[in-house]
Amino acid sequence: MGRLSIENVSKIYGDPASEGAVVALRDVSLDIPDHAFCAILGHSGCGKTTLLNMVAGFERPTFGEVSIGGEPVSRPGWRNTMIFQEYALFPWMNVAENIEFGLEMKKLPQQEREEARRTYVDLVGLQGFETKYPRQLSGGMRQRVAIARALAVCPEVLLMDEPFAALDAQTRGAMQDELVRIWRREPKTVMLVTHSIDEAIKLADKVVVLSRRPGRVKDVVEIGLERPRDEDHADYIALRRRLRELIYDDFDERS
Amino acid sequence: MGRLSIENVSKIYGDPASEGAVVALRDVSLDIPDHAFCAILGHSGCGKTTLLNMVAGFERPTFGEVSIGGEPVSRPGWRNTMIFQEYALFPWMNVAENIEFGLEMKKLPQQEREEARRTYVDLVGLQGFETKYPRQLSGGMRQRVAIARALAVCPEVLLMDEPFAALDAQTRGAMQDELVRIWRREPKTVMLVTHSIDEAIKLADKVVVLSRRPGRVKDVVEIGLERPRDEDHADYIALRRRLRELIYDDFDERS
Amino acid sequence: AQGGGFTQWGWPQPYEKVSQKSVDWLKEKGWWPLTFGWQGPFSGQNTINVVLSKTDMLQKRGLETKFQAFASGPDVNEAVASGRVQVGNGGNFPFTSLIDRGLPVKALAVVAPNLKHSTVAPKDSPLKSLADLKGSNPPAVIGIVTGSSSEFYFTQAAETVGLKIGTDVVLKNMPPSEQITLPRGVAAVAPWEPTVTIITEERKAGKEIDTIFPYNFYEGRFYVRQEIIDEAPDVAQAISDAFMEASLWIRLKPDEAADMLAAEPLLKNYGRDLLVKQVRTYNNLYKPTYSFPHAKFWGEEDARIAKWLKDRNRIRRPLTAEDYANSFDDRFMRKTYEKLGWTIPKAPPFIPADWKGEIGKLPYPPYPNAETLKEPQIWPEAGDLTRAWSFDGKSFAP
Amino acid sequence: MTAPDPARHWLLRALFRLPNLAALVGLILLWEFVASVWLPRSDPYLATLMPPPTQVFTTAVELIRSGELGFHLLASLKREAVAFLFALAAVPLGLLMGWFRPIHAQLDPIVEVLRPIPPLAWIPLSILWFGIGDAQNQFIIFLGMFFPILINTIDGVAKVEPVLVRAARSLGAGEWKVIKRVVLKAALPQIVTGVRVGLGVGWMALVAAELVGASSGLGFMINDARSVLRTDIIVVGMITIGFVGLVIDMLLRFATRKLLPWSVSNAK
Amino acid sequence: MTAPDPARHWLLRALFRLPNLAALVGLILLWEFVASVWLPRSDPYLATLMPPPTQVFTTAVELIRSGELGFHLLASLKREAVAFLFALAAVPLGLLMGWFRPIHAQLDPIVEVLRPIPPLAWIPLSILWFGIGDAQNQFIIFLGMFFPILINTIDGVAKVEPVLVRAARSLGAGEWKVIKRVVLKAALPQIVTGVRVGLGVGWMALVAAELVGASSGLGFMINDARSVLRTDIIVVGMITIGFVGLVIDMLLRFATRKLLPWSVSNAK
Ligand SMILES: Nc1ncnc2c1ncn2[C@@H]1O[C@H](COP(=O)(O)OP(=O)(O)OP(=O)(O)O)[C@@H](O)[C@H]1O
Ligand SMILES: Nc1ncnc2c1ncn2[C@@H]1O[C@H](COP(=O)(O)OP(=O)(O)OP(=O)(O)O)[C@@H](O)[C@H]1O
Ligand SMILES: [Mg+2]
Ligand SMILES: [Mg+2]
Repeated sequence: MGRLSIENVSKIYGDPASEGAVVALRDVSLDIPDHAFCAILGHSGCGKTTLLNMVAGFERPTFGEVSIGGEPVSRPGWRNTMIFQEYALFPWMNVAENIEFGLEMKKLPQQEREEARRTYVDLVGLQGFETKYPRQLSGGMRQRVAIARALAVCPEVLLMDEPFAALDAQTRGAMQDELVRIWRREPKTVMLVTHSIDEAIKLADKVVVLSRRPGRVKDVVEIGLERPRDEDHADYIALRRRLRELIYDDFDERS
Repeated sequence: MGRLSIENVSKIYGDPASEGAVVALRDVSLDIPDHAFCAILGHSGCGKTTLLNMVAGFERPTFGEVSIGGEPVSRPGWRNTMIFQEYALFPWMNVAENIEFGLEMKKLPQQEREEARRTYVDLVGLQGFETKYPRQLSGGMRQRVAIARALAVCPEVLLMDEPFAALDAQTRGAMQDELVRIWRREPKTVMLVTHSIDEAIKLADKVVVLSRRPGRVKDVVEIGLERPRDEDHADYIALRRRLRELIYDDFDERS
Repeated sequence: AQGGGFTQWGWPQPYEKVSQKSVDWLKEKGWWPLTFGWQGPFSGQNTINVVLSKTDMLQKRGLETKFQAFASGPDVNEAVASGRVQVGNGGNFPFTSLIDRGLPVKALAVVAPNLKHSTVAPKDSPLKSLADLKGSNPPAVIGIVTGSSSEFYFTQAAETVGLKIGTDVVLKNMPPSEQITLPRGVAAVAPWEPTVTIITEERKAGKEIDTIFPYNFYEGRFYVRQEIIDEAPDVAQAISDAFMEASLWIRLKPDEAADMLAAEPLLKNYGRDLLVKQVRTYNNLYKPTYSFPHAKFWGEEDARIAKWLKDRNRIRRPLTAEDYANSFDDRFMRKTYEKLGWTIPKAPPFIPADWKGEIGKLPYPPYPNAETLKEPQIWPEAGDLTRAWSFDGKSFAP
Repeated sequence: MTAPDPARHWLLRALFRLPNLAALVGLILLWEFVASVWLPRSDPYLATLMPPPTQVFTTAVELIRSGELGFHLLASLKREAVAFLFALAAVPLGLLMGWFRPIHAQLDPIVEVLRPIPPLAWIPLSILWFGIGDAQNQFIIFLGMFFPILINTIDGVAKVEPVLVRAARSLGAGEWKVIKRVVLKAALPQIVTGVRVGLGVGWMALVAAELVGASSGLGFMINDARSVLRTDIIVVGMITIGFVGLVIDMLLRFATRKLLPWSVSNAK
Repeated sequence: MTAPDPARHWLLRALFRLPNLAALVGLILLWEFVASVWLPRSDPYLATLMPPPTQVFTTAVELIRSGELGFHLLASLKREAVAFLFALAAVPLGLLMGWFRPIHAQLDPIVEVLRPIPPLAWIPLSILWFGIGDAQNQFIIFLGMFFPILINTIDGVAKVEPVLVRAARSLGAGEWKVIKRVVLKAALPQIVTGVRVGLGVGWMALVAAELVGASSGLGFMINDARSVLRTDIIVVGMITIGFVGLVIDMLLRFATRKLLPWSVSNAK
């Protein structure tokens, strides 16, 4: 149902015929099975966000097709929902209202909405914070609200664009553990964009490495490690080295 | 000359006698020899920034004294200059003007100013970008300008508050290497605040770990490793484990 | 109107009511209540409006009315042009714009003829007369309302005295409210009443060095929209009748009239003495026939204004004495006088029988005016009445 | 505000020690001196044009006691209120213009040309359209209010964070829901700013608005006092307008803090 | 602006296809129809108050050809310019008020009370202070300009990023250098915003400013045309004011882009 397949997708910004056209992605194909956790690694500007945006339905591929569970993606919606780096919580809604927003859009009756909200507030451990506004929460707590809000609509595919980049190191670590815990309790097809090799190894089943622009799939590394993963384990260290090489391979520029 | 000594410093925000007083730091003593690179590690809110602000002269200790080269610190100035996480470049000045700002404040003659500017533009590798404005530069390049600007005034102590936190992972790595390279060519007493254990080990001679609020010195770990430091070296891994334990020791809260 | 006798103020009883047909027509037009527009800041010349608004003279004739005060002439003109006001009054200048723009209005009566306009200099000014301004260097600044009767007066006076506008004097636009302040930098201002009195007598800040009388016969006009005359002539007649009745009422009770003025929001800040004096001067000084619309006389005088305006490119077409004359409709006032039993006058009451002057030939020889006339003109005199008429309990025979 | 070290300069230190309204009180004393001592000496006529604060105060007390000031104030407030209700139409219009580019492209040129025209200049046309009386007065005030609200609404919509819109879409919201639940809400703080500016400008248009056909209101009171040189009444009117304007603004700020607790500009 | 999918609604699609000024042209045509066909039917004389665009155009051509419009426009622009030079005093004052808390505490109450008083209400007092003539006219315009510049400067200073000030201090800058090199510069974009608003308000104060003592200027032209019921001239004056106001604003925006290339609000 939540199987995500990306077939020969290319994305060109601007008029393909013109000089200024930017080829963001070229001929990307990926197949992510239902309930798999996939991380996308790549340099800045290689097209990670572009790829995610097409899966989320915000943009359309110039060539090729994205489909979820066999159905082509044509517009944004709850089936392929996205969690943003900036959390994108509605500042004028409290935690409960934020989480219920998607359910309201799905026209769920009041009672079901409240039940679902309670479930997901519990899941992310925000009991007691339901009536707080986003700006009254810490970065990590906001991220949890965003996750709960996205999960509450029961998406088939969950997309995340550098969800933890804005958090400090300790909080980030804690949130990564949290995400794994939640995902194991409620498995979804997940596509997570990150800049951090450690994050990718810690979280994903499958790490897709994109090349510099125009982005192509450089390699797909399967992470066979047991969860929770030990950073000091030899396999972990080996995987890290391998990914680092893949990434820095063509990293010549300094900034 | 650039020996930094912090003697029995405490910082209390608010009226010490009142209920709402916040004890940010308690009885901190540190002695950092001339030209040493010292990193400060600690949880969010433990008083790292407060400590740096007192060394920079932005705030005064409630008790105790901070002195540089034997002279007490009383106000901000070029002797104890600070590099900020947000870069704090002047957006209305181009790269050259930003770097020359401090020299102008020191009333250096035009010619010396230009020479110094050239030296430091070269040092941070920004040749050709002198006439660009900050917003035309990438994050990493901005950070370099900030470093050049600070170094150009020849400070006795260089302070940095999470200088790389706003950069993406790859750029951060590159900038860390860069900083070490620059520091070795132009040694200064450096005090760097970070949330990242890896960053601390990679850069510092000496890592000061602060306890949770009110911040006290929990331990000072000497990093005896050769530079450049290999992340996969056993000693490195051991140091990392040790620091992680020191830090997470009292890390119970989740966010 | 015979047999019913007269009210104490001399109006023949009983009142004549307007027809239902006319009322229906007014209602259909959306002109019910009938709206009167008048310029608030002027006092004496507006007494008739205020008295009409505060007594039931119009109601008794079957008209429901509303009185709307405006701060200045242009406001009234705009309201009349939009049809929001159907009966208006104002000076000859704003009225000229109505004629120029071809708006269908007809004057039924004249109000406040020879309203005083004066050149007022600060009290301690060395100026004694307009002629003293000759050779001023730099040119003396005179505050006037641009495009008003006072500008006309002043330019006429300057020409007569031999002052050159632009070299001897320059004219600066100033509303009356600012002229009162005799601001720094002006040699003199040229306001009209009551501002003249306010400056010279109330505030005692200035002195008159010249007046309008030798240069221009000023008049205000009381007018209605043409449609009323065409479709509901009895309404025009009722308005004309009520106008005269109010004028007589004021003649009888000037102090009560002043009290009514004082109760107007726009006038409440004026001193009572001033109001009484203005009422006496601009309603009670001349014979009540001052209001008769002498189309030819006023037409000729006002044609001078039109020429002056046209020379300054302020109106679009040249207006002739005839155009002005046509803007009067004296049929209603004639009927009003018939009801009263008054003789239709041949000339305005301030023109002496032996007056040697000629319209347009300046300066005009002396004639009775607010300055020279110490006592009200006697009314009625021999020949003024065609029938017996009674006023304030006294009966007069023709 | 990043205030400097207050101990640095003796002048600043002295200023710090001054009670809060010292300058205002000083100004009033100076005015009293000029108006009742200095001016009458140099030119007694001028004194009538600049009444001393004591006289203004006496006049104010009189006007308050007689109920006149209250009457005019109430009349003006009523006009403001009615005009404001109509001016609120700028909000939906601004939403449409901010959100739909083609509507913006069509209407913006019209708005841009109409906007700088002073309310005072609309008087003749407004008499034609609204006749004389309250509607015309209200229209002039309305003009002063409308454009600030419109411009700020458009701007507020333009500045809505795109990521919030995307988030809403990604949670399944349709076009209408996005506008109602996200765009309107996100633009609200700036709409409120527009309302504040608009009420201020509308309040300043009072004097122009009550120039024609009004016989009540603070603007009328000032215009009327002008015609008889009652400068003391004028000053009372000015201060009342100034003061009430200030109070309206403060109330609005307060209401915003209560009603939009989440707004960023309130957080600081 | 996050425009929605344009293909969604036929009305939007239609709007998209319209040429840019269609609405403006439509409005003018409607006006022509109302003024020369519809109004004359209901009352043949109403058109006096609402002249059709064709007549306005003829009048405009006449006024331009005779040089009158140019003369008045120039006079108004000159007044604006002089008033603006004086209003620039708001910049240093705003810097002081924004930077030094005690100065703010002292002066803010005065500013807050004076600010909402309409320029029109100042006419009597200004005549006392400046006599009649250009200085008085300029003062009224000045009042319109001064407060927006002041308020924006104070606000701009208050919003200077503290980290920039700290950076300057940490590089050895003293108080004066911090103000001159950092605070002023950082506040500049908002000061420019204040200047834009101020010029706009000042331009709108024209009609009020030229009510007294002026015998030239667009405001005078409008006031004067009222006294002879020349609504066509009034409309020409209104459109000229609107149009020139628009041009001034555009020039200023353009100049800002050139002169403050680093400004954030320009970056977008
Ligand atoms: N709307 C657009 N128009 C033109 N070019 C674009 C657009 N959006 C993105 N690009 C370009 O496409 C390329 C890929 O951008 P994208 O944002 O997907 O990169 P990314 O991998 O997410 O980078 P980062 O790690 O910095 O977020 C970049 O070169 C970018 O400049
Ligand atoms: N001006 C202030 N007034 C009152 N309390 C303050 C002030 N500045 C900091 N604090 C408090 O002092 C403590 C230390 O703050 P500080 O900013 O130094 O922490 P930090 O270690 O830099 O944290 P982080 O890692 O989040 O930057 C915190 O509890 C903070 O809330
Ligand atoms: Mg991205
Ligand atoms: Mg900190």
